[in-house]
This record gives sequence, structure tokens and C-alpha cells, in this order.
Amino acid sequence: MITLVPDEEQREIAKSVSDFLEKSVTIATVREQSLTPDGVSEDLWASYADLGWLALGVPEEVGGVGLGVAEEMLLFVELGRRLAPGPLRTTILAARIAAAAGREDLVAELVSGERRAGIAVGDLVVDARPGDLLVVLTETTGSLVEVAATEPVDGVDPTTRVARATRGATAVDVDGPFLTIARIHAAAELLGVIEAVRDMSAFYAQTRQQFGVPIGTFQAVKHRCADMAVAAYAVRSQVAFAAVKFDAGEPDASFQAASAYALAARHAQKSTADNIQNHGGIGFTWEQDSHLFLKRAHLLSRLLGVLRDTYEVVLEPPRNDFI
Amino acid sequence: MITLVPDEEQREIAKSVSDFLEKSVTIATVREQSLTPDGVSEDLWASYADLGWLALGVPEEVGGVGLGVAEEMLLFVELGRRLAPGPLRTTILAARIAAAAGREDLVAELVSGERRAGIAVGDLVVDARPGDLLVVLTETTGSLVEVAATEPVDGVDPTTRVARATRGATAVDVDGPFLTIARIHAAAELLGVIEAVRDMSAFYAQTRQQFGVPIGTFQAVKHRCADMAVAAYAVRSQVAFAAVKFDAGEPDASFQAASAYALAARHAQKSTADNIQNHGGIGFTWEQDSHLFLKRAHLLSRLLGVLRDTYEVVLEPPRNDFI
Amino acid sequence: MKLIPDADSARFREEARTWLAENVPREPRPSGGEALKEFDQEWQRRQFAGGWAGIDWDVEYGGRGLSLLEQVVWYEELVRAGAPRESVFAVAFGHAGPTLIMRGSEQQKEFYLPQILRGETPWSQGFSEPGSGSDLASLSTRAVVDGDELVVTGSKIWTSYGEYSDYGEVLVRTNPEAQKHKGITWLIMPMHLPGIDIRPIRSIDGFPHNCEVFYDEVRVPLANVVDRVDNGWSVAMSTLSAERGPGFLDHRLSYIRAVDDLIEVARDNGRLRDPAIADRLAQARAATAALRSMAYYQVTSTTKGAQPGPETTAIRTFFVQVQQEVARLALDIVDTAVLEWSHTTREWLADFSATIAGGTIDIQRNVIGERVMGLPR
Amino acid sequence: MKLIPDADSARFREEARTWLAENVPREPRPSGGEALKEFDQEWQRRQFAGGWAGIDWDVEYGGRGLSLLEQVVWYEELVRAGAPRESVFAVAFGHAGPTLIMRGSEQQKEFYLPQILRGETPWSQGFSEPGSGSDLASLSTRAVVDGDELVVTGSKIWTSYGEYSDYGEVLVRTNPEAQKHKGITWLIMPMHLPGIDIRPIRSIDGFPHNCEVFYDEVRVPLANVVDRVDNGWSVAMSTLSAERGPGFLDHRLSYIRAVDDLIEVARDNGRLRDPAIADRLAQARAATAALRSMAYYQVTSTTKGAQPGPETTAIRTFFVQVQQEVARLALDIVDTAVLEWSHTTREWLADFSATIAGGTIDIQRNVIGERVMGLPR
Repeated sequence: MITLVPDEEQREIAKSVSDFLEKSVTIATVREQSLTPDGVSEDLWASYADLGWLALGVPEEVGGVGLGVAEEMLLFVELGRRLAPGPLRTTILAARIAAAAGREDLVAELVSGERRAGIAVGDLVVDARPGDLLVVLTETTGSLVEVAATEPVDGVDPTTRVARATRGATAVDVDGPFLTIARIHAAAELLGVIEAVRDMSAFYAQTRQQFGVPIGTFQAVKHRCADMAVAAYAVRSQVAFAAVKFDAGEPDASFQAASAYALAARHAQKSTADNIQNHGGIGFTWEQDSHLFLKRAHLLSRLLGVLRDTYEVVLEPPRNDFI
Repeated sequence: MITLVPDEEQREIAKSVSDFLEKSVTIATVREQSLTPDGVSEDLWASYADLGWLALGVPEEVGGVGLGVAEEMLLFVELGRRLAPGPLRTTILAARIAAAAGREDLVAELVSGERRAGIAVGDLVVDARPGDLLVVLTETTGSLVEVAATEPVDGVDPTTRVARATRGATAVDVDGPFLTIARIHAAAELLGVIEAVRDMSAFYAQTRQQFGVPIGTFQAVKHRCADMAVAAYAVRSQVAFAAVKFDAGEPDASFQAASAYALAARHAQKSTADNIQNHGGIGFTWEQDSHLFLKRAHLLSRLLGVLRDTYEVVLEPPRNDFI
Repeated sequence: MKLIPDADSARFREEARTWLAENVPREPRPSGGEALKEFDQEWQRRQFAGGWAGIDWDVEYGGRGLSLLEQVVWYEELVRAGAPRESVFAVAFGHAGPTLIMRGSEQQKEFYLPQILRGETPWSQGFSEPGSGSDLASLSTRAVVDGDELVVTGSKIWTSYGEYSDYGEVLVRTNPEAQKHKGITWLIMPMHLPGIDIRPIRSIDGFPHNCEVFYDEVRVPLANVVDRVDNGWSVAMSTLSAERGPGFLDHRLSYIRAVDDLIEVARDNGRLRDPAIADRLAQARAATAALRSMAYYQVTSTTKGAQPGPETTAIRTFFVQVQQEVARLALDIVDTAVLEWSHTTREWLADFSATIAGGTIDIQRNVIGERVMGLPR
Repeated sequence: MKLIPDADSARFREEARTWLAENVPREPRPSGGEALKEFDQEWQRRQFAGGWAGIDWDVEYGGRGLSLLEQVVWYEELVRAGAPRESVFAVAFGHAGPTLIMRGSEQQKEFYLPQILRGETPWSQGFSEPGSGSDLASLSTRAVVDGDELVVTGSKIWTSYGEYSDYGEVLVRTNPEAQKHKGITWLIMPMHLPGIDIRPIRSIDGFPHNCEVFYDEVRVPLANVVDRVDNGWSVAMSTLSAERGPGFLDHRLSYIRAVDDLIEVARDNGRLRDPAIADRLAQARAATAALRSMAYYQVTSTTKGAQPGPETTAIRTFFVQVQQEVARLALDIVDTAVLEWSHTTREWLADFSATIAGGTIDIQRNVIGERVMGLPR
């Protein structure tokens, strides 16, 4: 039995996330919090923990909610759509790594919101402060490293913190498909971004008038909007497929996840750029939101290392054997 | 003094070529001759020789017309535009190579139409029959090799002959910038192709009606047409610049020529594909001419080796020093 | 959003795989003529005999009565087994069959559907006309009621396998006075009737992929009208939505295998070490993976029997771009491919039709912009 | 089509090169404030004093009276010398000056042109409005004649360097009753008049590249009308054709240097060995080479003083695509560039405006389709 459509329980998870974000994380919130030192308020971070979002995919026996990557996917789509602030993506991953290593103490710290985790990208770190953990991934392992000190650098995405870090001790180092999970999460977040700009573009194209008609009348604008809808449909299908394959423990899950991430990264970059073009002059301003989605799309496309690492996983199987 | 616009004498050369082709080389002629064994009739080939086209760039002292690459460019633009049959591009090049080596005998054979030349591409030869000469190029040399025997293979461009050849003796091997000249010729021929499909698309977009209006009303069609016009303008500028630089013996001629060829190949491939799309169903038929231009564009983009050889020349100078 | 491995599904796939391993034709498909038709008919007959025809069609018309999911699995296994991809039954399975199921009368279903499943009667399509391509509704082939017959005069173009077909799904104008979408009728055309002249059209790859069909006062029984006279536009919309549904899924899935093959070629000839090639291959493979997941998404979000929605146009738009990218990639992987005629160059040329045939990509993107995104016409 | 090296041309280039080597400002351009304006003014004054201002402008207005060809050479040498690329005089040289030369009265030319050349008065542009972007002719900033003055009320947007400018080229609606192209007037706006409020707009790279300018009953002498009242649309077309002419050539040519630099970076960091990068760099360099040759083609096919034709739109359309490709390429060459703020990321973000500012690429392609290719509107 396979279905790529959320069941009722899953729809409720997505709705509860969406409801909370609609109420508490408007784009104004995102902009406000982007000006704070951590990029997210203590209150909001605590809410994430209270809502159980940080524990969603952590097994119940170590204090988690015990749901799957499929449910996490639904969470990340909403987070991406709203540009939700804070390092959820890396803290959630860290909790999964700690859980796999049986480090219930760390799991507890992470899912309670007490401790956060960032991630290492090249010689930079994203969303890591002194005292936080740093997620370090290979195709087959996940590690958590103490962050001893950081020296902030200016980042491109104003809602994310970038730094150079001095690493401390390695707290956890465990085998597991964490990079595969991370790719599904990131692809889901990118899907949220694509869906958000698709809807922004459609709204603007319906309402902005030039030459006496809505600009969506013009094929150039219309076709760019259509491309976003197509991208969203393709990416949603592939991310969902990867998620259910992962949860079922199927052997092609890593291939499907890498494909989802490659596809999502490509189309999110294109859709967010096209969205600026659709908005014309206003889309090029800081006050309008298009650039925030563009920058988020590029951040997420680089967060798990260079895309070619993902391409290697995509190219690895000699055959797609339809399992 | 520099001008990239043809002077009166040059305009007359272009006009005389265009007039002859308009009269004697219609697209029906091209199609007819594509069915003959050599791809070009003896009569038409003799006309090319009589008109002096094969001798245009050969110095007067060895029996040529003594004009420059600029004038040859104008010839090739018209040849490209009309898909003129026969191996002019390689025979003209061979005559230049023979002239550089002082082989007046070979020059005479070539410019009189008595002997033809093809070219080696990878392990294939294009437009070479037993007894013909084979042009073999490096960045700094040109050779002419006897063709001992050929084994025809099916080609993609129906107006061109492809074979595997057994090579005989090397008749000429001489230093000279023949590959640079060949790139300007090929870029000019590709420019003719771009201009031809630009005009075809514009005509069809003006006349074909759907939804009660000419299809050129629709932005998708209109924009593809506009892209062709832009490409034609850019490529014409760059080919002309390369041609006059070459004729003046300027040191950046090889860079400009390689840039012209790289640019022309890219845009000819795109323009000829877009032209098929603009024509819809009819553009996908053998009877309509779009495919002939597509195939010619791809042939010319591969005729001088893989494009990366050209790219290397483009990338070579550390700086464009505005000479 | 869940995958629970179950014994029934696994058994279905296993049986399909085993049967196909033993039954897929090993001889090459003839390139044309009666031999081609017979080959396709024989292969379809064999599938029917094995119980593999019309997986999701109702049992009463000879189908298996299973779900769309099993239909998808069957297509996957067809591709996996290297079964013949093209068939003179493509229109019958992808267009005409689903249209009859959605819109045909009980008599029509009982008569035509089993013939298709048993491999008897190939169908062809007669929608486009020389003057009506993107603007399909402007079609002008006339049909005049005369007693209990329609008399059809005009011409249709881009009819694939027209010369092999026994029936055609043909749109005709029955009311020239009505608004252009409102005077059209969807007709079952017996293709051997007097007055029909079928002429092949040579495509840019040199092969006659389709035909022009001329109708000169061809008399067709009124009983051959599907739904009712003058309501054919709505029936045609059902046909087109079916076309973009899982009907032609084996074609889409075959591009998964095409990319598998390209990766192997590139690994063998060293081009896979060229990142300019490898990056594109990876993106192409990810996109073909999505072709499969889109099929699962579609069939698990669609109720069986419902008319597929506009998302099917999204699938198609995505697919045709993948097709052309894969074809271009193949060309770039094989060094002098563009000079020498080969399977690669032929596919490259043939795939130029992907963004044209069955509605240009320009029109598809309009449809998505308007029907999915709510943009003004 | 000929290049004959001649002593005069060689000497001009040599003199320009020598002068620039000694005179190009070595100190960095201030990032804003009065210091920026003074820097640009000082650099322009120095060029004027050296005899290098207005190479192709008439001698009677303080120019050199040379041909467009020398103007191109001067731009080349500016880029070669690494001279400051941006200037608060960009609109004055690229827009306002050429417009006054083509359409201004003798008095206007005599008054305004020498001030520009001498580096005194930067200009800004006031064409677009919040409600009038692509559809420029729908602008609604009102100007009412009152005695020998026009009283202007409304707002303009995307005004680059508005806060530094002494004059603005501003389009106003003088006749709201007329057809929309026919009631517009091209006005010289003294930017320090009472009632003008200039507010910077922050762009996606975080910097205020342009302003919104509000006009509240600003009184401007009627003598500041260029050409005549209600004929401003035609004057604006002159302005825009000038914009796309050689006026901003140093900007286009600077992308030649940008690609030179990228090749050097890629050679140093090893990415040039990556064919996926090298192929794109080669194509980008070929395209930037064409930016230069297009300038030569344009100036040698245009009579001096004639209004540039639609080919200028082709140049611009080509250029903006090159701009964005170069910016993306830079991003891909520097590994983690997309995470860390840098010159590369700033340029990448800033260049998103290339296909928007001064008329979106959609509109430019319409213009080419319609005016060059003769397609219907």
C-alpha cells in the first residue's frame, strides 16, 4: 500500500503547524527576528519545543513523538513557506543523531529547546553559537561537535547566522542515514519556498495592472507562474516519495532523497529568481519579500555541502529497478 | 579607421552572391541536390568556380581574387542563409592553405573547381570523396591530405556527405592561422543560418493565424523571434569584428574569431530549435525547411572539432586589453 | 503519505515480472507495414491472454478491474522488462478507451473496449487540422446529418498510426452557426470507410510518424457519436485529460531507463568524469525519478474513474522538457553524434515533437497559468 | 567592414591611456553622502580639465567634437584603467545630455550641457511611478500650467542617485484628457525646489540604489519644458534610445573586465579545470567580446547625431542577460559564496535589477519583436 497524499492525521499535523505559523510567525515576525542576535527569539524557540516540532521524528522510547520523515516533511514544507526563523532543521537533525547514539541526555536538551544545533558547511558554520552543537554529516554517519567559540561573518540570508567556529569535543559520532534525512528535510523546506513564491507570483499577477489589464494576462508572466506550479508538483511528488520510501526502510530511499534534494534545489533557485522578475521593480526592494525567499532557497541549496555530493548519490545506482 | 559596415564594393560582392543564389539556388535546388551522390551538381560547382567564389580570399599572385576574410564573411553569410550545397567552406580553406604553401598547381586545381576538399572531424570526414583533398587543421598549421578511399556513412544533415576515409599522402603541411580563418567562415555561415530562421519565424508569426490573430501576437512566439534578432545582431557584430581584425593582422584576431565561432554556434543551435517550435506541427515535417537549418547549424558547430578546442582559445588571453 | 509493504502488491509485481520475463517479444519490432500492425496486435493478444490487458479497466469489458496503482506497477514492469514501447494501440489505451469509459454509451463500451483489450482494433486520433493546431476549437471538418448518418468532409493532420488504425476518434463540426466550442461532435470513425484517404507525413527524422487524413463525404452512422451531437468539445477535454493521465505512463517511465542507459554509456566512454556532463545527467536522473513519483502522486490523489484534473497538464509540461533535455544530453555524450546518423540523433530529432504534438508547450503553460494559478486569459 | 590602423586613432588611444594612467583616482569611491557626490564631481572636473569630457559632444557646449568612435575608445580606456565605473553623472551623460542635444532648445543646451561636462550638476531620472512601470505612458504625476510655471504634484520611483542630483529629467502629465501617450511633458526639474521630498529605497542587496521622489505642488518654470508641452512622450523615446546607445558603454565594457577577473580567480582556485565552469566562462567571455563589437557595429552604422534605432534595444537585451550570467557564474566559482556576504554576492543580488530596471526584459523583447521583426502588438 502506498499513498503520497497525507492521511487525516498527517493533514492535522500540517494544519496545526500552519495555524501556529499563520498566527505567530508572519513575515513581519521573520523580519523582526532577523535583526536579533540569534535570529530567533527565546519565546518563539520555546514554542517550537512546546509544540513538539523538535521531537517529531525522535523515537518515543527516547522521549520523542515517534513519527516519521513523512510527518517531518509536512512540518518543513510549512516552515519553508513561512520562512520560519531559527535553526529547526539542524536541531531536529541533531536530536535524531543523539537518539541514534542513545544519548537521551542530549535528546532531552535538544527537544526541550534548551540546546540548539547548527551545521558545518565548508569552513563556515550556519546557526551555531558557542555552547551549541554542530551537526557534521557524511553519507553514512552523523556527528555532533561542541562549538567552543564563533566569529560571526556577514551572511547573505538575513534570517540565518553564519560564522567561523572553533570546534570543541565530539559529543556524538554514530552511523546512520542522517544525510538522507537531511536531504528530505531540506527538499521539503525548499518545496515550501517554491509554493510560497508560486502563490506570491500568482497573487501579484492577478492584481497588478499594467496596460489596463492584470500582468498575468501576459504570456511571459503567465508562463513563469506556470513553471512554478509545475515545479511545485514535481518536487512535492518526489519529496513525498522519498519520505515514504525512507520511513518504510526501502533500499532506494537514499537515491530518492538525493533526487528530491537535487530537484528541489534547482527549481527553488529558478522559481525564486523568476518571482523577482514577475514583481518588477518592487520585487527588487528590501521591503518586499521576494529576496528573502531567494536567499533562503540558495542557503538551503548549499547547506548540505556542494550539490555535486548529492549528484554522486543520484548517479550511483546502475539501474532504477522499480522497487 | 574601423568600420563594421560593408562599404560599397563589399555590398556589391554580397549582392552578387545573393542574386546568384536567389536565382539558381532556391531551397528546391538544395533539396534536389541533397539527393545526388556528391550533394552538389557538377554545373553548380562549376558556377561557384566561375563566379570566383572559391578564389575570393586567395592572393592575386597565385591566381586568386586577393580579397580578405571580410569579403569571404559576406559570401559565407549568404551561403548559410541559402543552405548552398557543396563543400565551399572546405575547398576555399584548402585553396588558402595551398596558396600559403606556394602550391600554385593545387591552388589552380581548387579554385577552378577541378578538385574539391573536405575536412576531417574526429574519425569521420565531411564532404570528401576519393581523389579529393582533406583539410586537417591545428591551431597553427593547415595540411592537405589525399583521400585514398572512402566508406560512406549516413549523415544527419541531408545536404552534407559524411564518410570514413583512408588517407593517402600529405600534399601540403604549412604553418598559418587557418583554424582562425575557418572559425570566421563557419561563424559567418552560422550567422546566415540564424538570419534565415529569424526571417522564416517572423514571416510565419505574421501570417499564421490561431485564435483569430497572427501567432506573433503571443509573447512566447514574439520573444523567441526577438531572441533570434538579438542573436543575429550580436553574432554579426562579432564576426565582422573578427574578420576586420584578421585582415588587419591584429594580434587578437584569433581570440575574436574563436569568440565569434563560440557565440555563433550557441545561438544558431538555439535559434534553429526555436524556429521549429515557432512553426508548430508543420515545423516538425520533412517538407518544411526548418529541420534543414537545424541540421546545418549543428553540423557547422561540430565541423572544426569539439567546441571546447575553441573555448580554450577564448579563455587563453589573461586580459582583453582593448587593442 | 505512507508506504506499507503488503503481500498482495508484492505478489502482483512479482507475477507481472515473471510473466513479462517469459513473454516479452524478443524479436525486433518491424519498422512498418502490415508486419508492424501484426506484431503489435500479437503482443497485445498475448497480454490479454495472460490476463495483463486493461489492468484498471472494468471486468465487464474484459479488464482486470484493479486499481490505478496496479496499472502503474504494470507500466513499470513493462519498462523494466524492455517491452516494446510504441504500439499502434497507444491511442486506444491512452485516449479512446478512457474516453469511452468516461463518456461512451453502454453499447459503445461493450462493443469497442473488449476489441481493444484483445488486440484487435488499433485506433488513431483525428483532432488537429492544418488550420487548427493550438486553436483546436477552430476546426472546420464538416459533418452534416443525413438521416441516421453523418456525412463528413474535411481533413485531419498529425494522425499517428493512421494507416494502421481500424477506428479513429475524430472531432467534426456539426454546427457551424454555434459558438466555436459548441458545434463540435466526437465521432467514432471506422477508418476503412469509402471516401477516406490516408497519406503519411515525413517528419524531420525522415520517418512518417503520422499522417494527413482526407475525408470526402464519408458516411458514418449517428450511433457512432460519443455523448451527443454538438457536445464533442467537452468529450475532447476528457480525452485530453486522459492523454495526460497515467495512460501513456510507459512512455514517461521509459525515460528513466533512457537515463540509466546514458549513464552507462557515459561511464564507459569516460564522459561521466566530465562534470559538465555529470551535473546534467544527475539533474536529468532526478527529473526522471520525479516522473515516477508524479505518477504515484497522481494516482493516489485521484479517485478512480474521475476525470484527471489540470495537474495532468503539469506532468506533461514537466515531461516534455525532460524528454528534450535527455535527447540533447545523449547528443553531447556521444562525440561526433551530431554528424552521423544513429539511434541517438534519431531520438534527438524525434523529440522535437515533444513540445509541439498534442498541444504546444506554450499552450500547456497557458492552461496551467489559467486553470491552476487562476490567471486571466 | 575594414580596419586600417591609422596614426590619429592610435595617438588618441595612446594619449587617453597615458592621461588615465596618471589621473584615475586611486582612492576608493566613498560609499555615500556628500563625499560620494564630491568624489564624482572632482573626477568629472578633472576629466574636463584634461580635455576628456564629452568626447563626441559639440565644441560649442564644451565637448571635444570628435566622433562616436573616439567616444568608444575613451570608454574602453576608462575600463582598462580601472576608472570609477559608477557616477552620479551617469544620467546626465547617458540620458539627459543626449536628450537635450537631440531635443533641447539652444538656450537649454548652452545652459545645461557645459555644467554637466564641468562636473557641476548631476542629474537624475523621474520616469517610472509606483503605478506605472512597464506601462510608462500610464504615468499620473500631474503638472498644471499656472502663469509661466508648471505646478507638479505626484511621485516618481526608482530614481537612482536622486539625493545627489541637481536636476531631474521628469515626465509629467500635462493633459489628462488626451490619449495617454499624448498628454505627457518632459521637464527639467531643479531638484532643490520646495515641495520635493526624496526618500531612499533599500534594494535586495541592502543598499539604497534608488529613491522615491514625492512632488507636492512644486513650481517649475515653463522654460524648463524640453521640446513642447504634451510632446514629452516623443522626447522620452529619444531619452530611452540614448540610454541604450553608447552612453552607458563603460558599464557594458566593464563586464569584459569582470570576466577577465573571473577567469583569473577560477585559474587560481582551480575551478577553471572544471569543464562545467570553463564552458560557461568561455561562452561568457565570447558574449562580452560581442558587447564590444556590438558597440563598434553600432557606432559605425549610425550617423552621429541621429536617434539610435531599435538595434539599441537588442544590445541592451543581450547585455542584461550577460550581466546576470556573469553574476551567477561568479557565485558558482566561489565555493561558499552564497552563504557569506561578499563583493560577489552583492553583485549577484544587484544584477537582478538588470532585467527589470529601465524597462523589463519582457517589454524589451516585445519592442524587438514588434519594431525589428514587424510582429503585431
